[in-house]
Order: sequence, then structure tokens, then C-alpha cells
Amino acid sequence: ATDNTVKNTIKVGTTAGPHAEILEKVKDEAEKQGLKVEIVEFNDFIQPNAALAQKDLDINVYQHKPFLDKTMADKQYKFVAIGKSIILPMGIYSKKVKAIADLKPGATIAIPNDPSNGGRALLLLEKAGIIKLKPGVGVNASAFDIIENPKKFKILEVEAAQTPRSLDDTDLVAVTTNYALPAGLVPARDGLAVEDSNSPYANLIVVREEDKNNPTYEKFVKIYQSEPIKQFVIEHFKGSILPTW
Amino acid sequence: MIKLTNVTKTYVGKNDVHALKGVSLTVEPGEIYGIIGLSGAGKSTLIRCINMLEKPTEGSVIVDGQELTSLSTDKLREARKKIGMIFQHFNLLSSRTVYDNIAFPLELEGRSKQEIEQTITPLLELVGLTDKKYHYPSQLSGGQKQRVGIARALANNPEVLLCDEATSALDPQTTKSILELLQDVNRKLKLTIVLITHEMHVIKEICHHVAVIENGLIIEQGKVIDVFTNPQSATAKEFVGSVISTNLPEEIIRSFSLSPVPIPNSNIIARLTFLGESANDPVIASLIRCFDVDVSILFGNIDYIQGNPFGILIISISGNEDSLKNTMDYLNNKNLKVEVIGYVSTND
Amino acid sequence: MIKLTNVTKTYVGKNDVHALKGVSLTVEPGEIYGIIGLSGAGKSTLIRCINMLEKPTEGSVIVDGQELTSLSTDKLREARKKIGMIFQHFNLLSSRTVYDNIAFPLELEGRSKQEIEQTITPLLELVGLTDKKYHYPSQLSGGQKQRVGIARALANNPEVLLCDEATSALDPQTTKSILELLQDVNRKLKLTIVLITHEMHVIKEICHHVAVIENGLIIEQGKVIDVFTNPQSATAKEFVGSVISTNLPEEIIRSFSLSPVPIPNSNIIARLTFLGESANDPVIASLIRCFDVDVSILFGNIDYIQGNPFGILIISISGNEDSLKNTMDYLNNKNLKVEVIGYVSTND
Amino acid sequence: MSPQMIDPLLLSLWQTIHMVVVSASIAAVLGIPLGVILLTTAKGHILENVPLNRVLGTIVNATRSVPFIILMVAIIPLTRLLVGTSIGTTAAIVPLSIAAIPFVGRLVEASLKEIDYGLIEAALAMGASPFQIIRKVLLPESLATIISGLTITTITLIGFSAMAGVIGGGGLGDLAIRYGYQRFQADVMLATVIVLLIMVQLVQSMGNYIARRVNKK
Amino acid sequence: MSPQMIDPLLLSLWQTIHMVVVSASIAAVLGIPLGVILLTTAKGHILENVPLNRVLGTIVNATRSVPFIILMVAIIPLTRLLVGTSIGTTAAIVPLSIAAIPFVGRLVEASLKEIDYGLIEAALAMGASPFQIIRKVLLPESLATIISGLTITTITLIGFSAMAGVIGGGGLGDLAIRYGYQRFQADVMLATVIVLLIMVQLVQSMGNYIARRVNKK
Ligand SMILES: Nc1ncnc2c1ncn2[C@@H]1O[C@H](COP(=O)(O)OP(=O)(O)OP(=O)(O)O)[C@@H](O)[C@H]1O
Ligand SMILES: Nc1ncnc2c1ncn2[C@@H]1O[C@H](COP(=O)(O)OP(=O)(O)OP(=O)(O)O)[C@@H](O)[C@H]1O
Ligand SMILES: [Mg+2]
Ligand SMILES: [Mg+2]
Repeated sequence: ATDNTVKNTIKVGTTAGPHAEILEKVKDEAEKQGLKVEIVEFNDFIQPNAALAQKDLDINVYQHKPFLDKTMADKQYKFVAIGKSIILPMGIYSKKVKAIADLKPGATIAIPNDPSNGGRALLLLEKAGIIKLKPGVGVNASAFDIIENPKKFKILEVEAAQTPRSLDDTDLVAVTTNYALPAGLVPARDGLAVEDSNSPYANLIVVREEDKNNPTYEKFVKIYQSEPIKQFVIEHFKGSILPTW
Repeated sequence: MIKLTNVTKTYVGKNDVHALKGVSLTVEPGEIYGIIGLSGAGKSTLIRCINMLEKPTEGSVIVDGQELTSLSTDKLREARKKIGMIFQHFNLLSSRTVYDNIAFPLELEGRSKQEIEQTITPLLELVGLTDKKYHYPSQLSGGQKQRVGIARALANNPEVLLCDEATSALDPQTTKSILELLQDVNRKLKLTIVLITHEMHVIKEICHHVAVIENGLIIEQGKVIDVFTNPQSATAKEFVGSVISTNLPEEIIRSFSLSPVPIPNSNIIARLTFLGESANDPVIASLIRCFDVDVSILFGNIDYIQGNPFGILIISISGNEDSLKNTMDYLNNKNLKVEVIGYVSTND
Repeated sequence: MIKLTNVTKTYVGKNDVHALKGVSLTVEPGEIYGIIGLSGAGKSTLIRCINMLEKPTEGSVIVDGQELTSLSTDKLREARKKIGMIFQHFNLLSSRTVYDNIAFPLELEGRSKQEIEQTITPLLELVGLTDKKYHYPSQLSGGQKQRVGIARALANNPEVLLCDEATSALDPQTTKSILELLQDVNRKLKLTIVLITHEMHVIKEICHHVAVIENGLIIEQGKVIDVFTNPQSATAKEFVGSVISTNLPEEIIRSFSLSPVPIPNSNIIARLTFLGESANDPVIASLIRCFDVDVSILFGNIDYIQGNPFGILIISISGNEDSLKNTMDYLNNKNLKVEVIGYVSTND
Repeated sequence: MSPQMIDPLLLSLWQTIHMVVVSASIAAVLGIPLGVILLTTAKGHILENVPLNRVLGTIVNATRSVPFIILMVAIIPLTRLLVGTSIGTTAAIVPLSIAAIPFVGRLVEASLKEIDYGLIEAALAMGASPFQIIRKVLLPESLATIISGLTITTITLIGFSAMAGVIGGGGLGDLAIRYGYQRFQADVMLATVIVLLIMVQLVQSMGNYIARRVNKK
Repeated sequence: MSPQMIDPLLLSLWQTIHMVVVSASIAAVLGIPLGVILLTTAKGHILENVPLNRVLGTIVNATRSVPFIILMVAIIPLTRLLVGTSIGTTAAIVPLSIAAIPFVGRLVEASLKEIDYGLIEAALAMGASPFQIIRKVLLPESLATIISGLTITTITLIGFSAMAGVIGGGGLGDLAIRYGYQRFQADVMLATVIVLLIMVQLVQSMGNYIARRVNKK
């Protein structure tokens, strides 16, 4: 049933990392305005959507549009985005080569093994011109969708947080910014290639479709997209994570 | 009470072991039935067939009118409650104290704490373990463990008691008190007892019937007094000999040069077997008085099998040919068994 | 060979158990030393102190000149290789066949396969387990397990053998052959044996010395023949009595009305104890011939303790007062022990 | 480590204790009977029932063969049914328990197998029912080993509970992963691991102590 | 399931077998001695050495208390040292082995504890050295239980190997997580879970068979 009454506690799901860090700030801010925010931090990115669909959550903030679309198509979830949050551009790094073109044949490339970031990484590699993907797979690409790999690069899928740790053992890695920063990689400085800020990967604030006009949630979005939060993001992440508002 | 018919038991393995090869056996109610046999003869297997711990390969086992081999599990359980067992290897629960081990069969029957205590206290006294009441089996000596096993088997007043070498780890004194206890419950409560032992004196002291098992077959059975006084099989003879010496000790035989036929001027070595009242007759005295012979006792054993005197004397008789002949005639006419073992030259 | 001085052993627990309270004991090389005592007396504890399986709480244990209580682990291990042990509870390795269990001590010494086979084959024969060679302990009867334990203890020719009730699970025949085996190695190889048993006939047959232990203390020790013919403590008397009956069976006593003092027209009931050569004398014959008395043997036991005849006769002597007196005088002057048990009226 | 990490650390500690204690208890309560049934329904045993034994064995194997994350997700409907939600610490208890039950079952089965069959025979000879044998012979006789098994299970659960983060369960392991691993805050990682180690040591010592106390062999 | 998933499935199967077989073997080879040392250095045992026992116990507990993911990351230097890389199937074997060794150690310790001390005494009385006792008494006598323990370990490793995906180890569990779970391809999930189940069943049956064969009790 649609619940348009004004609540004073909401449950927000997110994943570990910058999303959670920002939400903690949002939570403090919301408290000042009389809205209690309970953060549920997942160590996984399937469950926040599943939990939202099952009404264990009210809102989640952790995914970008391509992933949301794919999930809604796969699982018939009825979600809508009621706001944008941040962009976490993905970059390509290496300790072995100065440019992607310098890669030797048979080199090893580590990419994140989750569908959303893995796809992004593969698209970046395709854009760099070293592999070719099956036409039309887009952001859902997986290592099995590579149709051309002339230099026989070995694509190794590892956990997203593992990618920066794999720098020593591979020739090239694709790292999302949330993991690059704490590992001491600065996209602007170290990246051999970085997604641009008008990428489709802006993260979204997502609710169930029936709740799209819920005033409490609108209030939450407003707090999220406030000036103090923006300042926090810019300062805390030194420009590698970009607010979208 | 117990009737085994043609029971066979084969342990299947790389080489099958035929532990029982067709044993039939009847134990009357209130009887103490002894089973003896060499190590590995099949005694434990046999007794374990009586309460179906070992399912016979073939044959029928009837206890208290019930054929056990075909009983349902539930019925078998009920039947077993009336059959106590003392195990060769004790099988005590290591997690229970002496007291609780003995309480075990009573607990199984759901007796109250108080009832249990009332039953066990005198039993502990009987087996001499009152001061070890709260000890665990690992803190007991071998004989103490065996006594716990005995008390446990008696705790719930079974109708049949199976004892697998129940006293073999016990010293003679304790054995004696346990045997008296068994005899007592046998008399008072008409408890039927099947008793495996290799100690013939146990058989001698309390059993009514005895069976000798060899190689999975019963080779001899009968009343204890009959088997003791007149054993048929070689095994039975050896067993009886182990407790009632009927032969001249080898030491003596070696020191003589026995001749199987009479030689001039020789003493007769003879074995006299007395039974019942005749054992109390002054036979030797009469011999010496009536005939002009000297008699010396080389070896003697007068024993009592469940109250019946039973004697063996091996004597050496010396005298002139005539008096010897008269003596032998006299002896042969008396109510006793006379065997001439041999002749020894008096020059010896 | 073995010298225990003031050995005490206390099992610490909620209630401390003082299993040994100061035991001193010397076993000469090549001797067979028997230890008897009631169940729980401390026999197993004592024998386990000899090879340090139980570290004495106090006291010294010297074996073959070495003080074991203070030996380093390595040295103790070497010392133990020369001390074989037969356990009361067998302690066979369940994962090894009969053959491999016996081979175990040889393997420990690093003998070759061939050597092992040569040692074991005759041993298997001796303990009668050749056909069970490849069986596992779980497939053996109790006595068969014990025989494996015996063979294992003998396999590496130890200098000292500790036997904790080594024959208690065996039938008399097997016991006899095992005892002969022990006696044999004792004689041939000068093996020193300490032997716990509660079967007095084992002591009687093969031991040279015997100690009686009661409540953690040695209450009597000496040559077997001395303890048997002249036991001091009540326990020793009972033990001796269990194998050599020196008392009138209760059945008889009950059937008489024994008077402790002479009454007119009564028979004398007397116990004669013969020792050594006197046992072969025709005493009874002489009595009857020389004095006008009738003698009947109520109870007799002439036995041989390691080849020495040792006899007990309980006789009833009847005759007129004079001849009775003469008889008693005669007897008292002979080289034997005479005790008058009592007097029975001839009207009985 | 920044002082503001103390609160999350304490919260996580509490979450871990909550998850582990509850799921270990549930695993014990259900896993011990499972182990008993696995043993006693085997061929030749006191409750011989080969089909049941097979079926149970297969279910146990199935549960043990599914990777924990998949198990956690696969049973979400059950979790919701049981605790009303599929996320959070309480929800994590359900998959943790379900993973631990067959594990305990197998450990208990292995312990019970070690009991001398002579003891079971003695009870059978006294006419004990299978249930009495289980309660009065099997369980008491192997109590010490079962307690060792539960100790192993509890410690395994402490490790497993780190994965509760997948469904937002929190806990020390998850804290270590989220901060130490994903945010590269080595100090937090170290702190949580030390707390975890202390927990494990405590559990192990307690387990050893109890096992030694109940062992009368 | 789309036919193009067959190849990944076979590859993953191979990866799982590779990881599990190698790490289970390593865990057995190192875990059994560990268990033996844990037991025999305890107070009153044949190699009593309480300090060593404490230290080893603590190391074992430490290893077991660290969540597997953290362990995997924490030992990256060691992994690199041993196999030259910290990612991929071969690299996954190192943390899997290191997690399994103390697990096997504890299981073996528990099995050995069950041996009747009388057997050890018998060997001591024959002058056996501690090493001989271990080799000729402890291990043979508890062989059946140790094999049950290794079965449990192997199956636990099959489950754990799903986490090898974190460092790119691949394997069936990871396939199930990434395709079945994360990409919602239920068919892939089902297929991998079935293959996993078959594997577990095979391991369990084989373990049971061997344990029964070597048990002479
Ligand atoms: N581990 C132990 N803890 C406590 N008490 C013990 C322990 N072992 C033995 N005892 C006690 O020490 C005493 C002597 O035991 P021991 O085994 O030496 O007797 P034993 O003479 O060999 O008896 P048996 O003929 O019955 O074997 C007994 O009372 C026994 O209960
Ligand atoms: N489980 C088994 N598998 C194979 N053979 C067995 C098994 N149990 C017993 N046997 C064999 O069966 C025969 C009879 O054994 P049983 O235990 O009945 O002997 P016993 O007469 O009780 O001997 P003891 O006096 O030594 O106890 C023996 O030869 C023994 O080796
Ligand atoms: Mg037997
Ligand atoms: Mg003893």
C-alpha cells in the first residue's frame, strides 16, 4: 500500500565506502532537521535492491542508472530514482606501463568482478582500443563477452576492492574511484584513462515507484543535495568524487 | 526357561569364522547352568545369542517361552529387561559414577530416585564398593569394575542372568562372596543363571548343570556331579583335573619307575575313587587291619561338590603276594572305583 | 634385579586415594615373584610403578641397578625396552592384526621384516594363534586377546617381565601352557618375572617368592613354600585356602557336633600336616597296625608345591581311651604337625 | 585509530556476539539431533533407516555445498518468515544457523562413531529404547568431544559472520572488511582483528575447559 | 542455460578442483602434524611443552579468527612469495590452505584425544619414542576419524573456495555468485550448485568409504 504519511524515521540502504561515508554526514544533517535516518550498510550490491523491493528499506543510495535499469529488467522491480547523488569515475592504472598502448601481448589486466563495475571496466578497455566486445552488451558486459582480444590479454576478474591491491601482480588494473583514493591513487594524477564526468554513471537515490511522491523521502533528497554535503564531498574526496548537484 | 535349538553363528569376513556350529541347550527355570570351554571355543558368542546381542545365523532361541529370533524390536526390548548380563569386558559407562552405572537399568525402567537409592545401597554394600560410590570407572581397579558390572546386572531383579566370566578378574575371597550372592538370589528369587567361566571351582561350587563347548559344539553336558566324577571328553577331563586332581603329580611319576604289569616284590599303585557316603568309610584302616599290608597315601583329595563328598586317593600297597591279592579283591567288592595305575618294585 | 624402597602412590582427586602406602620389595635376578592381594589392594599400581607408567609419589625404584624415578626420558625409554609388560586390559592396537601387534616391540627396535617373522612365527604357535594371525583384535575372544598381549610382551626377549593378571581370562589348559612357557623362558633366559594374579595355583606352580599386598601395604612376603605351609596373615590364609584346603568343609562340620574338649567314647578329629618326605610315609598304616584304632580320612589333600609334597589329612580316630592316647603320642613324636580339631561322640 | 571508531567497534562487537551466540545455540540445538539421526539411522545401527539416512545425508551435503553467500540469499524467504526481515543482524542469524547445523551434524556424527559399541550393546541388553540409548549413552559418553566440536563450530561461525555484511548484518568481521579492506584503514582492521582474536581465544579456552571438566575417561 | 556457459562452467569446475585438491592436500600434510603437536605438547602428554602448546594454540586461534577475506588480503606478501602472484586460482590456494591448516589441526587434535590412553601407555612401556608413538599408535589408531575430519575439511574448502573470486581465483562458487547471483542468471546458479552438490556428494561418499575401510574397531 502506498504510504504517504509523514514518517520520522527512514531506513536507507547503501554499500560500504564513500556512499556510506556521505550518508553518515547526511544522517547527522537530517537529525538536526528532525528526520531520523537509519543506515544499513551492505557488503554487497544485490541485496540493497532486494531489500528495497521487500520493503525492508525505504531508500537506497549506491547504484547508477545502467545498473538500476538492468536490475529492474531482470527482477521486475518497480523503482524510481528521485534524485542523483555522486559520480565515482573509474580509472585505469598501472605500475608497469606508462600508457595503455605499451602493454605487451599476453599481459594481465585485473578488472572488478561485479557486473556493474566489470562492465564499466570492459567498456573503458574497449574505448582504449585494446579489446572488442559483443555489440550491444553495453554496461552489462562480462569477460565472456569479449569477441576480439588480438594481443591475448588475460582478463582477471577480482573483487572491486582488490583491484588496487593487484597493481603489483598485474600489468593494468581498472579501479573505481572509491577504492582508488584510499589506496593512494589519484585519478587525475595516476590514471592512464579515466571516465569523464558526464558519464552515465551518476549514482541515484532510489525508492519504490509507489513512494515517488512521499514527502519524507523528498525531504531526504533535499538534505542529501544540500550545500554542507556538497562541501563535504568536495573536501573529503579531493575532487575525485564529484557531487552531481 | 532357556532353550536353544541348533544355533549356529558364522562371522562373515575374508575367512568366515564358524563360532557356533549347531548348539542345542536347555536351561530349566531356577537353575544355574555353567558353560566351560577353551579360549575361543565360542562361549561368549553362545551367551550373546541368548539375548540376541549376536543374532544367530540359524537356529531358534527361546527364553521364557518366547522365540527371540523372530521378535519385533519392541518385544525384544521387553524380553531383554528380564535378562541381566555381566559382560566379559565390563562395558561400564565412563561418564557415570559407580552409583549411576548401577542405577542405569533402573533409570531405564523409570524408577524414582528414592527407589533407586534403596535398591543400590545394599547392592553397593554387597559388592564392597560403598566407598567408591562416586568414583568414575577410570578410577577403579579391574576387579572393582567387574563388581560394578555385577551389581548393575542384578539391580533390576532380572529373571535370567547371563554371566560372561563374571569373576575372572576377582580374587578368591571376592569371588566367593559374589558366588554366594548369586547362589542366594538363585535360591530366593528363583533366578535362572547361565554362567561362563574357565574357573572350574566356580562350576563346582554353584552350578547345577554344566556344558562343555569346544570348537563351536557342545561336546558334553550333564549334572555337575556327573561330569566331575565321570568326565567323558578329553577337554572335560582336563577341566575337572584342573580343580580336582585325579592323577598322580608328574613329579611322583617321574620319581617312580612304574611298570604296567605286576612284577615280583612290587607295590601296587592304585587310585580309589569314593563317592557319596563311602568317602567317610575307614577303608584304609580296614585294609591295614584285615590284610597284612602297608598302605601309604601318595596323593589324596577329598572334596565336596555341592555338599557331596567325592574323594580320590592314590595309594601304594605293599605286602606279600597273597595279602595284596586279598586286598584288591576286598577293594573291588566295596562300593568304590578302583584302578590299578601300575606296579613299583620295592627295591626302588 | 628389582628393588622398590618405600614406594608410595597417591591418586590426587576430590578424595585422595592412597593406593600404595610405602612398599619395599626386592626381586632377585631370574626369580619369579608373585604378588597377590584382594581386588583394589594396589597390585596393578605397584607393578605399574616398576616401569614408571605410574610415577611413584615417593620412594625409589631400582631396576637392573638403575634408579628409574630420576632417569631422563631417553634413558627411561632404553630401560623400558628391557622390561616387558602384559596388561590387565590387554591394550592391543585395534588397527593392527594379531601378527602386527606382536611385531610392534620388534618394529620399535628397528628389526628387519625377516627377523620379525622368524621371532613371531614360533610365538604364535606357542600361544595357539597361528590361524588368527591376520585377524584384528575386534575379531578375537577375550582369551585370544590376552594371548596376543602375552606374545607381544615376550617378543623382544625382555630381561624383566611384568604380568598383570596375564592368565585371568584363560582356561586352565591355556593357562598351564602359558605358565610352562613363562617358566621355560625364566629358566633358559634367566628372565625375571613379576606376576600379579589372584589365582593361587599360578603362584603355587611357578613362583619362587610371593608377596601379599593389602590396602597398599605388603603384609606378608616370603618363599612360596613357606607362605603356603605357614601363612601368617588372615588374607594369606584365605588365599592359600582357596587352592589348598586346610579346613574341614563346612558341610562336614555342620553334620558333626564337635566338642572342643574330650568327652567319653568319642572319636578324635585331627589335622595332620605333612611336609617334604614325611608325606610319603605310611603313617596311617602304622597307626592302625600298631595301635588298636580305626582311622578314617574325612578330608585329604596331598599336593605338590614346586615338586615338594605337602599334605593335609583330616582324620577321625576311634578306639578306646588308651589306644587313642598312644596314637596321639605316636603322632606327636613324628615329623609332622598335628592339631586336634575336636571330639565327636561315637553315638553320633 | 580515530576515537570515533570506538562506537562502531563496540556496536560491531555486540552484533558479532549476538549473531554467533544465537546461531551457535541454534546450531547446537538442531545439529546435535541431526548428528544423532545421521549416526543411528545408518545401516546396522539402533535406528537403522537407510532411506532416511540417505535423504538426510544428501540434504546435509547440499547445504554444505552451496557457497554461503548464495545460501544466504537463497533462503531469504525463509528468513523473512522466521524473523520478519531479510536484512540486519537478526536476519543474518538465520543463514548462519542453517550453515552451521549440518556442520555440527557431521561433527557430532563423527564423535558418536567413536563410542565403543560395547556400551551400546550393554544398554541394548538392558532393554534400553533407542531414545534412551541416545540420551543416556551416546550423548553423555561423547559429551567432551561434542563440546570440542561446538567450540570448532563457534569459532567457524565467528569467521563466517564476517559475511553477514552481505545482508547488512554488520559485526566485527564486516567492520574489518568495510573499513580495513574496502576503505583501506589498516588501523581499524587491526583493531577488529585483535578483538576477534580475543573472542576466539576466549571461546577456545572455555571450550577446552568445559571439555576437560566433563571428560571422565 | 545458454550453451556458451558450458565453457565457463567447465573452466570453473577445473578451477575448483584445482584449488580444493591442492589446498586440501596441503592442509592435510601440514594440519595433521599440527594436530599431533597440539595434542602431544599439552600438559601431561608425551611431548609436554606447555609454552610451545600455548603459542601454537594462539597462532591457530588467530588464523581462525580472521575473516577469510581479510586473511586473503593480509597474507598477500606471503602469497606472492610462495606462488609469485597474489591473484588468480593458484594464488587462492595459499589463503585456502592457510585457513584449512588450523582447522584440520583442531579436528585431528580432537580425534587423537579420543584414543584410549592405555594404548599410549603400552607403547611407552615398550620403550617407544614419542615419534614412534605418533607414527605407530596415534595416527593409525585414529586414521578413520582423521579421514572423516579431512572429508569435513574438503567439503568446507569447496564452500570456502567460492570466496576465491575476491582475488580472481574463479571456481564454481564464484561463478554461481557472479552470474547466478549478481547477474540473476538463475540457470547458471542452478547448474553450478548442482555440480557443486555432486562434488560434495562424491567427496562425502569417498570419505565415508575410506573411513569404513580403515576402521578395524
Ligand atoms: N586413576 C585413579 N584414580 C583414583 N583412584 C585409583 C586410580 N587408579 C586406581 N585407583 C584406586 O587405587 C586402588 C588400587 O588400584 P589397583 O588398580 O592397583 O588395584 P588392584 O590391586 O590391581 O585390583 P584388581 O585386582 O581389582 O585389578 C583402588 O582402590 C583403585 O580404586
Ligand atoms: N567379530 C568377530 N569376527 C570374527 N571372528 C570372531 C568375532 N568374534 C569372535 N570371533 C571368533 O569366534 C570364536 C569364538 O569366540 P568367543 O568370543 O565366543 O570365544 P570364547 O569362548 O568366549 O573365548 P574366551 O574364553 O577367550 O573369551 C573365536 O575363534 C573368535 O576369534
Ligand atoms: Mg569370551
Ligand atoms: Mg589390577
